Amino acid sequence: MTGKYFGNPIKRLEDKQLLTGNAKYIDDIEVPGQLHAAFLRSDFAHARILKIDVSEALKRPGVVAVYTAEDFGDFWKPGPLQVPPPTAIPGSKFNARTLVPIAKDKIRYSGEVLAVVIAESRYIAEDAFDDIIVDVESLPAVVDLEKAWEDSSVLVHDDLPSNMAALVTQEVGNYEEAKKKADVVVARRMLIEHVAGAAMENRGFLASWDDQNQVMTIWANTQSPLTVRGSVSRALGLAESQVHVITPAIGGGFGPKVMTSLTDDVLLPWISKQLKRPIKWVEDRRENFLATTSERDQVHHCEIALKKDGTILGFKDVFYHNTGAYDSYGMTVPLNTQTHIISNYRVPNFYTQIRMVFTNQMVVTPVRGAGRSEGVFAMERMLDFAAKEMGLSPIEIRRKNLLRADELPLATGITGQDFVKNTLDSGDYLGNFEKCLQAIEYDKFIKETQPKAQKEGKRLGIGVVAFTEGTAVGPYEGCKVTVSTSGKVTMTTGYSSQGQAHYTVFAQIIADQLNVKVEDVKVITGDTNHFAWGAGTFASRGATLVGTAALLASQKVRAKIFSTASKALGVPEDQVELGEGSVSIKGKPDSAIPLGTLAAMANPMRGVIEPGVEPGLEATAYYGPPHGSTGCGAMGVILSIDEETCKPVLEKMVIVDDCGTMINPLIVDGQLQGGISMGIGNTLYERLVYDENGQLLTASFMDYLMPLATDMPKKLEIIHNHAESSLKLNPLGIKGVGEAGAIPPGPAIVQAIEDAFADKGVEILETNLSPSSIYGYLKKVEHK
Amino acid sequence: MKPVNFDYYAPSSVDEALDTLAELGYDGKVLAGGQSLIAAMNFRMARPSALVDLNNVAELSYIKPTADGGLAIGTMTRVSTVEHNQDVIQRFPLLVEVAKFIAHPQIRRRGTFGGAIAHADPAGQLPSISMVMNMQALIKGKGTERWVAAPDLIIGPFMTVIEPNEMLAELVIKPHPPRTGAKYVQVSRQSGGYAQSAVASIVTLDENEICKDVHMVLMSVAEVPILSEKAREILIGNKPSKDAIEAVAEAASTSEIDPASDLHASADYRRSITRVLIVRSLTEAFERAKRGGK
Amino acid sequence: MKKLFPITVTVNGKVYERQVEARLLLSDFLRHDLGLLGTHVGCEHGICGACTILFDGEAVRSCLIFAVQANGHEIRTVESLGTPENLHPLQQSFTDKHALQCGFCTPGFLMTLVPFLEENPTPTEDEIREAIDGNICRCTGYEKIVEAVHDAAEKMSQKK
Amino acid sequence: MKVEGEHLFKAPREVVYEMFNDPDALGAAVPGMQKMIKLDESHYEAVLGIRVGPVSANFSGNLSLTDEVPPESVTLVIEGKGGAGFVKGVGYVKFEDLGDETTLLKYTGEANIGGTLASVGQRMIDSVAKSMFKTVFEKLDKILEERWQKN
Repeated sequence: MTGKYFGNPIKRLEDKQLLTGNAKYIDDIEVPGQLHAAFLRSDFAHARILKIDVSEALKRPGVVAVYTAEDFGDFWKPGPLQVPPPTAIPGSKFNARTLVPIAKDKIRYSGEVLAVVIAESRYIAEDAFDDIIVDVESLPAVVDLEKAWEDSSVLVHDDLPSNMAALVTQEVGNYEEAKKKADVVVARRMLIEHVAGAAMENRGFLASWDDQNQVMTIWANTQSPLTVRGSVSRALGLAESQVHVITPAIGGGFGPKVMTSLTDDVLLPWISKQLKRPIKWVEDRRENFLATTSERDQVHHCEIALKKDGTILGFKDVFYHNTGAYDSYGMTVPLNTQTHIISNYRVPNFYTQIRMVFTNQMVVTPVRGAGRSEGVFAMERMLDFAAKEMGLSPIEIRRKNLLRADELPLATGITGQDFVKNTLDSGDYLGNFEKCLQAIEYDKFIKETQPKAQKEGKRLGIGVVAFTEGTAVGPYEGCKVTVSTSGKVTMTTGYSSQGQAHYTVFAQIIADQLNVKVEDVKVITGDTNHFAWGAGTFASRGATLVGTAALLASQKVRAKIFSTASKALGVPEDQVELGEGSVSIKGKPDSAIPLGTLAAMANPMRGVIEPGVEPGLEATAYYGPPHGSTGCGAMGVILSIDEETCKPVLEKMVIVDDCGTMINPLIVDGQLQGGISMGIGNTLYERLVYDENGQLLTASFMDYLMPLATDMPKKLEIIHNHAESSLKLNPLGIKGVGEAGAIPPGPAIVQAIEDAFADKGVEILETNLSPSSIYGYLKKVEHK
Repeated sequence: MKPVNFDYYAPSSVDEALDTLAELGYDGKVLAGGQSLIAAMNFRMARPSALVDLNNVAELSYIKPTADGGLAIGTMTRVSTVEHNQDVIQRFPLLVEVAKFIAHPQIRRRGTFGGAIAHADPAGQLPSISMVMNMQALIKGKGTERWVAAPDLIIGPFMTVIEPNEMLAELVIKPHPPRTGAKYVQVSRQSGGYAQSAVASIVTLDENEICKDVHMVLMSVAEVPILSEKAREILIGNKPSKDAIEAVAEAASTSEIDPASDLHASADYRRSITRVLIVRSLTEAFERAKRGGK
Repeated sequence: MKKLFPITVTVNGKVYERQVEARLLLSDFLRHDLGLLGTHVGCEHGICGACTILFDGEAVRSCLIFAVQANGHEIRTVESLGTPENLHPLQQSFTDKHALQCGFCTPGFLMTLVPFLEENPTPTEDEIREAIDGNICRCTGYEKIVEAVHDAAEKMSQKK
Repeated sequence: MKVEGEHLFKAPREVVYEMFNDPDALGAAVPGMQKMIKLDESHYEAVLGIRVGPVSANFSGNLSLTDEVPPESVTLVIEGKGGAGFVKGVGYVKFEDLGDETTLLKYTGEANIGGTLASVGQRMIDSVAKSMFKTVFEKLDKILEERWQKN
């Protein structure tokens, strides 16, 4: 499907405000009379609270109030389960221990809030921290996932018999039987490191209670405004209509901003109501690292069973997944991992077990890539190890096992994060891979480039991997499309936007249907008073779900335009022509009625509308897919590495991606490039490090290294390979693309580094590499 | 992340600044470019009770050629000014080479030459460079003035001999003898990031290609920058052969440094790359010396 | 009682007289005292570059300068570039090339690049990458920012 | 953080050991020690102001000497906290009599550092700790020199 706008590289409608500093982000919102909140956070990762004395802090000029857990009385309670447990999976065990808004009795991670200071300014609020006396009994911390799982471990939650947060086993076929028939079985233990979402804008929250109208207005840079509305209204005993959540411009989401029921969104509305003053909190960067959710952090124990020729007979992966101190966000991440281990390969017998474990660390929730990158890493690495063991090339083993287009759709039998049986619905997996090999010039590299470099004393390496990206899961999203009497069109949705170009791509869909100029379509996102149904921004589902709803709603409006115009023009509908911004009788341009005028006619002030006719050129539509749609692709990397310093340089990267039909190729490329930079960062620079006492050692950009412009590949090529089969998934034939780029860089780069040192037989068993750790791997093989 | 409050003084002359520092004693802290200090204050790791801001002291910002062919650099001269100064480019290209590695352009435009040296960060480039160039530091107090050679200025991590009531006023660099070459090399994880190891060498050859003099500093591999004795022992009076340079690298990286393991690099790795960097730095420095410093 | 210091600062050509606490960061002063909200704060330790402004014409971090230090100085923020109706050529290239997504880091990039392009009107790709290495962007992967700078450089030098 | 090292004192073992039980000596040797009060035979209360470059951090806490085996070994337990975070450490100190009125002190230990210092100050901790140990031993040498040689 293409149109005047749909499918074209339209420049973004939202840019001008952002470029000129006019867009308002959370810290740009100022409400008269607002006070500032700052959270005193625990220095200890695990401790019993003996006493918190705030009396001195209250005496400080400019301090308005200070609260500890005790001050909230019955209002203090553990938060809701934001994502339910996986009851859909038989035999699954899940121990819910949800985040508390402020520590009471026990501290479970360093950075957990101990006191809330409300003051005239953030400066003064932080000053008051010095006045608060905190007396604790520190406890040994639980940090290591495998040790935490053992029965003898110190407990994060004293009332549980162990640190088991969940145990979920899924099996398709029979792995142990397959293993018996295998010629080769390869087993490895791999680490997947802990990384941060690290949006450039930190989190923020402003609660303003209007006592006269009994309405709570909230500004929050959340990916999930409707969840915030629900939890605030439930907590305060208000009707949902009494809580108005507005998302301002948001400086990036990447996952962690989906989390609700933290300190800010639970306690600040209550405090605002209590003090009858607006309260604003803006997180600082150190807090963001300490106390905003993060992801990855798994330990995989994998086994792959194969026939001599490289055919996979079975795969087993028992993995530990760190959920942090609480598990409010359910099992989205490890379930994503479980569905993505198979990735795009033919695995007839598959056994996978999640061991989700509580530790004294901040909660783990999705970060761009969300469990997918972990699963894909595990599979891709195991293929590499198996290939080496069997003397196959990494290319052969993949070619052999990649699913063919005619094998799709394929029900994998694994239940995913959406509690729906996963389906690999569409795509040309082998084709993606072959295209990638061509673009990266694999054969030439192996035959010419690499040997030539070797002669010159340079080390080059190549890595090529395949991946899938589960996207566009349910339950549903919706929107309302309205033609106003000015002729301008408005679309409202409960979805919220963090930079993904929603204001442009939804407008493109609608503008084509209604034949209006794209800049005449105003998209309003994330304001609960405008549209109050939906789940939130996650899992690369905006374009597919909201986009399809926009198509359906605008098709309904289009039908209304024709029926209203038919009456107004006095001709049958098939004689009505929809021109740009007006309707007329076919062949009679003089008869044109502007859309705005038609909108006014659809809302008559006198007379009677016919039964069954709804007023206005307006319609609402919802869309929920039967199952998610799986994006897919392949990535190739060529890198050079200085043998002496072990510093890699990314010479070239190619990504082949199938995200179905593109609404706007400019935006798709932007999403892929951004994702790739995150994948590069996750592999070569970024890493959250907790020490054995649960102290986060990387709470600043001095130590948490974000990928920079000079860290990007010298050449980055994007190839779109949109399979025909993608087109049948939904009316627009769309799949998500937000996370694709972040998934394959890890296994591709690691494979390339191994390849560069192929003569030394280096084997890399983790996702996050520094030159120092690469050096460590080299030393290890030298000492063998 | 907001700093604690402090008292603030913005003198407009050196004398006024010294009076203020004398009055404040231990409570006073000099604010130069502030690119390290203000970051530490924002984290509330630094909580000085009074700052004496030298940014309005125009007389501390200059680059003056000295009669002997060297340079005198006022403490408040911005790093980017040094980086782009024609006299510096002509006389001490090493400084220009190093400057490009110091954080990012925005920091270099505000950060000062003297401030960075007085900060004595073991991972900072300029303290090490001040040592390897044997810069002479002019330290002023109220009614006092003393000259200290940079190697004696820095006594520990973030520690110098500058007293709280004193300040670093000027750094003087002597000209290099003819046939002197210099080279700075570092390994850091990213551009502008802290080095895991860095080496700067300044070498002088005589007309027979014999090493007349060598100064080499090893940075980020001990709690203070290390001026290599081994380099002098092995190279001076000898031809700087590949073997001789290898011998320096081996000796210095095994016996002169004490690297720590941290989040970004193991001690082993640091030792290994220091060895590599010594070879690279010395080799290129000697090449440059042969070409008359270019 | 907290001590206040009187300052006179020229921001985007306009003279402001204010009383400030010594510790007030220039970034906070611009944003909350003057209401110039286009300057963003991303880390407050001088690494992310979101708060980059021009201080006497030079791109610096406003989170690592105290407002009181701006006394007598001239500052330019993103608000001094173009308006939505009349974008600066660099801003125009940013939107043409899709060099921004969430937009939070963008003002810092623009303020870094405006003086860079004045000094270096025909930069190479490597020079552009080095110039923006003090600015972190989490969304774009920098590819399109580099494209936009090339584009702007071309357009701006044609105009001259 | 693990710490480990040794130092040679030019004094007999008994004298060195005694110095470790003397709050005045310890107080004088630790840089930035503002107050050190002996609570009982083996417990001290201390207030410490560390000033390292831009960092200034005040700590208050306790020092205990346990498992004392005079003059062979002692275990030091330190607990301190302040605005920049906390430090909890245990140090095992052994005094070896090398004869000739010299004593070799060997120490191993582990420090648990938390709060801002740990989360954003990683880069500095190791070098600062190393240099502090150096300073402490230098000062103790001086104290010994005065005491021992005066006797």
